[in-house]
Amino acid sequence: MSAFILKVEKLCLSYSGFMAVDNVTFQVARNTIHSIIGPNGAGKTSLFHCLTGARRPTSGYVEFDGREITREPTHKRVSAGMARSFQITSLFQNLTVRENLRLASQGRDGDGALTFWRSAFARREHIEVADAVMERLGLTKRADAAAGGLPHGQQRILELGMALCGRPRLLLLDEPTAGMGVEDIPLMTRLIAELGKEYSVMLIEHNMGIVMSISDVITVMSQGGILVEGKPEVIRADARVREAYLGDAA
Amino acid sequence: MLYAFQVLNGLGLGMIYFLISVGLTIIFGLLNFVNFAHGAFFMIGGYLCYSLVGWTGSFWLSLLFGPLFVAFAAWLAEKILFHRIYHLPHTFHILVTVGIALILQETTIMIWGPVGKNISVPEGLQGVVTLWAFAYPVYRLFLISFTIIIALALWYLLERTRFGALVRAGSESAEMISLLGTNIHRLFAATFALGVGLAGLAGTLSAPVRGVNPFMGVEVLGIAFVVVVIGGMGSFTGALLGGLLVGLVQSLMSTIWPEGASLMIYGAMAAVILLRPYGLFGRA
Amino acid sequence: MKRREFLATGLAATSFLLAPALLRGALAAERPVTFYGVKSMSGAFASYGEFADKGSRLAIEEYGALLGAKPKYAIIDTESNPARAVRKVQEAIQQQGARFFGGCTLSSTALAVGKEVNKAEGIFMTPAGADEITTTEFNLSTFRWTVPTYGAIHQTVRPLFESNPKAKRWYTITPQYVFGEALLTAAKNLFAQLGIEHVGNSYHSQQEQEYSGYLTNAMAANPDVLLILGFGGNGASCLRQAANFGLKKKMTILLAWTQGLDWFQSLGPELLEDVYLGAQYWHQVQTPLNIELVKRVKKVYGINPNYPLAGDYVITRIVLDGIAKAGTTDGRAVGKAMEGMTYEGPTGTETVRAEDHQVIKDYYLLRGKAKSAMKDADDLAVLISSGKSFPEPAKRS
Amino acid sequence: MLKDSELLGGTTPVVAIALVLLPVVLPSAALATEILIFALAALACNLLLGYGGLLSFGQGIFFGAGAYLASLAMIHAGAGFLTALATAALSGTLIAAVVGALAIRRTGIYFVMMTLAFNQTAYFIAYTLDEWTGGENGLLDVPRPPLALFGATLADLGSPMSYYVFVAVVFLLIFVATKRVIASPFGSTLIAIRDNEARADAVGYNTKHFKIVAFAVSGAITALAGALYAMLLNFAPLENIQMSENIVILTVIGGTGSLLGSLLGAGSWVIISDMFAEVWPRWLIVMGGALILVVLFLRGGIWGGIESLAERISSKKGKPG
Repeated sequence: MSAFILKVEKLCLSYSGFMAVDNVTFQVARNTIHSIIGPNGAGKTSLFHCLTGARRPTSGYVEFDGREITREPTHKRVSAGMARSFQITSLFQNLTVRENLRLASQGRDGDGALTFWRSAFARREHIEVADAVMERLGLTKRADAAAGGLPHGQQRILELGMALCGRPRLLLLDEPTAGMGVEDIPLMTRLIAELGKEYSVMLIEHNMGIVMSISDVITVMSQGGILVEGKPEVIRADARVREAYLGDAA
Repeated sequence: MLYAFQVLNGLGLGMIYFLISVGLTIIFGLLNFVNFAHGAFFMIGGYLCYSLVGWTGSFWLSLLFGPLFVAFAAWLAEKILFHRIYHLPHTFHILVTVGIALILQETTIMIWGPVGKNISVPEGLQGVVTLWAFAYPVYRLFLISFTIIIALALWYLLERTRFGALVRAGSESAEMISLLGTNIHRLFAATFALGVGLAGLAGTLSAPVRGVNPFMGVEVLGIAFVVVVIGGMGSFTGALLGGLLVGLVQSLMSTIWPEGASLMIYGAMAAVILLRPYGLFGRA
Repeated sequence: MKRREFLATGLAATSFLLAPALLRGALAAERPVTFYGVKSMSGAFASYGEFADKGSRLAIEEYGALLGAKPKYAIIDTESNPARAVRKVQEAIQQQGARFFGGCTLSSTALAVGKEVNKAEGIFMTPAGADEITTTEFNLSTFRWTVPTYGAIHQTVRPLFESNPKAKRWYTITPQYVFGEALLTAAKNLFAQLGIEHVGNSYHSQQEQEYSGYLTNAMAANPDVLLILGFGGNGASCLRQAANFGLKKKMTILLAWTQGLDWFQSLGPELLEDVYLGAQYWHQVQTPLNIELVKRVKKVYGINPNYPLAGDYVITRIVLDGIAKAGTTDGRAVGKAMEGMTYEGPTGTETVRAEDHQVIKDYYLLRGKAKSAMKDADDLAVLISSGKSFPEPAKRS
Repeated sequence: MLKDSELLGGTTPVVAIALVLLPVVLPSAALATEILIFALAALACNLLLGYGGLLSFGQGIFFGAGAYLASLAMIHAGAGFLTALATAALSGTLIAAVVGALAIRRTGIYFVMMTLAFNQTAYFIAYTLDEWTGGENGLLDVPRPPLALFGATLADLGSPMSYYVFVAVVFLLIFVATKRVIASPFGSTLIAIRDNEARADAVGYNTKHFKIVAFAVSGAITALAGALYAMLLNFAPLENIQMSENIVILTVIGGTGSLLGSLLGAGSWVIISDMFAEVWPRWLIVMGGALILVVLFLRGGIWGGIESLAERISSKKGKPG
């Protein structure tokens, strides 16, 4: 077994000539938190889309857990053990918190969930997973509330919970704290840090405080390509990063 | 020779189809509104033409006032009813406009009777132009030229005026619309009136070719949707090319395989959707 | 709810509702004769139903006592949809014990309603176009007033050709469905018999609105006569566009099957001038009953009778006459009484042929008049010829 | 969310009572039967629209196919009652799966237009194959054989009331079965897809497969309704295929996302149209107006209206004084 859960080689994605992702190569090590940062328009989200399967890369190679997945559709990546959260909260708004999590857990069954002659509750394990995740995220009290009715911070946490329900080996988190109130951020940070011990996490994040405090490795992107990669303290000290990113953030 | 003439005829027919469909595509483009009453407004245009010709004796006056009246009615309906339902899913647009179409159809029967009416080709445009062994009606030539003028005027309106810039901006992104502020309601109402007015205009212009009857709206709606979907919902150029394509297919098919003419039109639509997800010129 | 409770309630309700159904049947026989007009009052054939309803209503109103009571009239709206029509007819039969029906514009509706009425051993008379009614789908209950496609072709193509034997090249435009095919087959057979050269045919679908392509085909074949076999909206659009394309000047145009006056009114003299038109009925025909009918209709409705009105008027009358003759409301007995009945109808003396329940009556060839020659707004055509042509009755199976 | 125990509870007894009452309060069993058949078609449409978010204007294809194929099986192959129904359901499943698989390659209005294109194509095919379908004249002399199983006759369905009872039983069975489908892993996922397709994809579902199965199940039920209709009328008209728009209207008026709503929608539409058609030839104006009013004031359909009314009443009761 390779030490890396995810390998990306020479990945490119162009939108009618514009190189949104330009020749990107990096690896994510198992059981680490690997963050990707960069200024707006650096290509983080496009890269993320290529990894989740939402976009097909123009060229390049993606390997997940020793298997090439460059052109696999999203749902197959999920059954292989990849899970994602969305930058803009994407929940089943009209369904309850428990149902959101149960569905996320059931997603691992893939086409097994096409069963239409049995009750959805015949498979206890999905409910158990959902309940366990709810407990862990502190959402148990809101189990029967509609997801769309939760306060924003809880929605972000539920978003993360849905990714967890897939029992993934790699969690792809797209700005998990986006739009979160200041008071909710520490909880989220702690959660991600904990998750980093059990899973491999790839994090795209704007909030430098979080990135610097919990990341094992940071990759800085700029104009579609990789500017520099290293441990947080290396990144903090890098002049190019300061210029390209931290400079304007400060 | 027969085929050459069928191609010419098809192009002429295509222009008529463009005229029938362009209003539908404009409304969908800006308002993301699916108007199943489009055919009914077309029919009203035709009937107004019939009555106005009867009262004034002039086709030209009816050509001016008929569509204006339809546009005004549409503007009113937008203010009262349609603006309330833009934000709803398409299913509800369809339901409301099917309701409107039924009401218009039945009201037409009450006013004008269930039997269709004929509208004479206006003086001066009667007769035919002979080409080889074939004849082509002068009125259809007029219709085609008039449609070209309308198409150019619309192009100018949409591409070169502030109104057009707003409509295009609105069609491209919903966020842009919100940046436009308070004018948005007037813009929507104006666009709706424009699109429906064009349906009325098409109805008026087609009346001497097709006559009018209370049930013509359904067939017109079918053709209009095929044209607009082939061209790409919301695309002006698409409606033009879609119209021409449907006209050509229909005209050529009437020589090659007449029984299948209507099938081929829908076949063409399905094929275009499968090959090009958003029609020939549509955007995602 | 417990399952047992549910079953009990269900059973109770079922027995409860069976009682009124039995009562309904018992009461039916006591009422005066009710005639059910099955008319397309709404939907795509509304233009027909409105007049047909007027016709039936008039016939009922002027009818005296029938089996000791004045007959009644009830309307069933087919919604121009055969399925709904059949269901409503079933309902009338089950609920009101209805037995006597008349109407149906659409062939499909007429065929299916005829079957339904036959099951109840009632009587159904129709002016529908489908030849199957008196041939392959013949049944004891169904009667048909309309001249079949065979007669329509013979009474139009033949006189037109005989008056102008030089017009040897004929082109046909045919709606592609059962009825259009029947007209076309009849025309082809007659062409062969008369030595007419059939220079081509264009089929079109029944929903067609745009005929320029077919007319172009016709122009290319350069015929002497253009025979348009579509009727209703098909025929109107085809004729209008043929006139637009200048075909009236180039060739003689014949529409073998038209709906008559109301349809002519919708087209106007400009289009109809010099066009030959086949018709089942024409209000100017001078037969004793028709003169009377025109007067009555003018008085009651203020219009001249047209084909749907006259047709449904006469079918209503014949059925009532049949009941009177049979002296009973037993459908089979009434049917027997109607078979072979000869009466004065709007087209002259008409006979109900016993073998296939086809009424033997005149069919007309008319020619559109110029506006200047019209004496009144409805004087749209001149009668060219009339006569009876019928195929031999099909053997009853 | 439905639990197992609710299959026979919740709305099921309400439906059972309605089925018993329908022929009592309505003038004829034929009318009641027609309502149930349309309600079945609406229920199947609801599965797609209300639970899957798929607006299909192709339901008439399945309805028409069910009517034709059941009839042909009986006329030409001498099939019995249940065999004919099974033929219809099976062919409906297959046709709907194919139509669905092609149509769901697009979304939004383009999806709707695909279903419309298929509907027109089906109409054309039925119209052209007149040797089999009777074309414009419709397929006549459709029999209604007795209900038999392995050669043993269980019931003669000749009388309107006995046929109604059979259709009512079928309706109840399908109603309960559809409830199960909705509460199954498949159904819950379908609802999730309607709610947020990108999310459903992201948690691992191949959403296309779910939509195709939704079409197949919907097609089976719709075709069954078509077959029952043909046997009710002893007739399978071409117009069946043009039912699509009507089926959608019934569904939305009744209330999308509620199976009981489909029965309410079909019932009220058929009864109201019958009543008005009797007194006013321009009754379609009333129906047109009703459509507009439903969208403006009763977006959840009749069922939605009843629900919110019930909520209001219970919340009033809850308040003191």
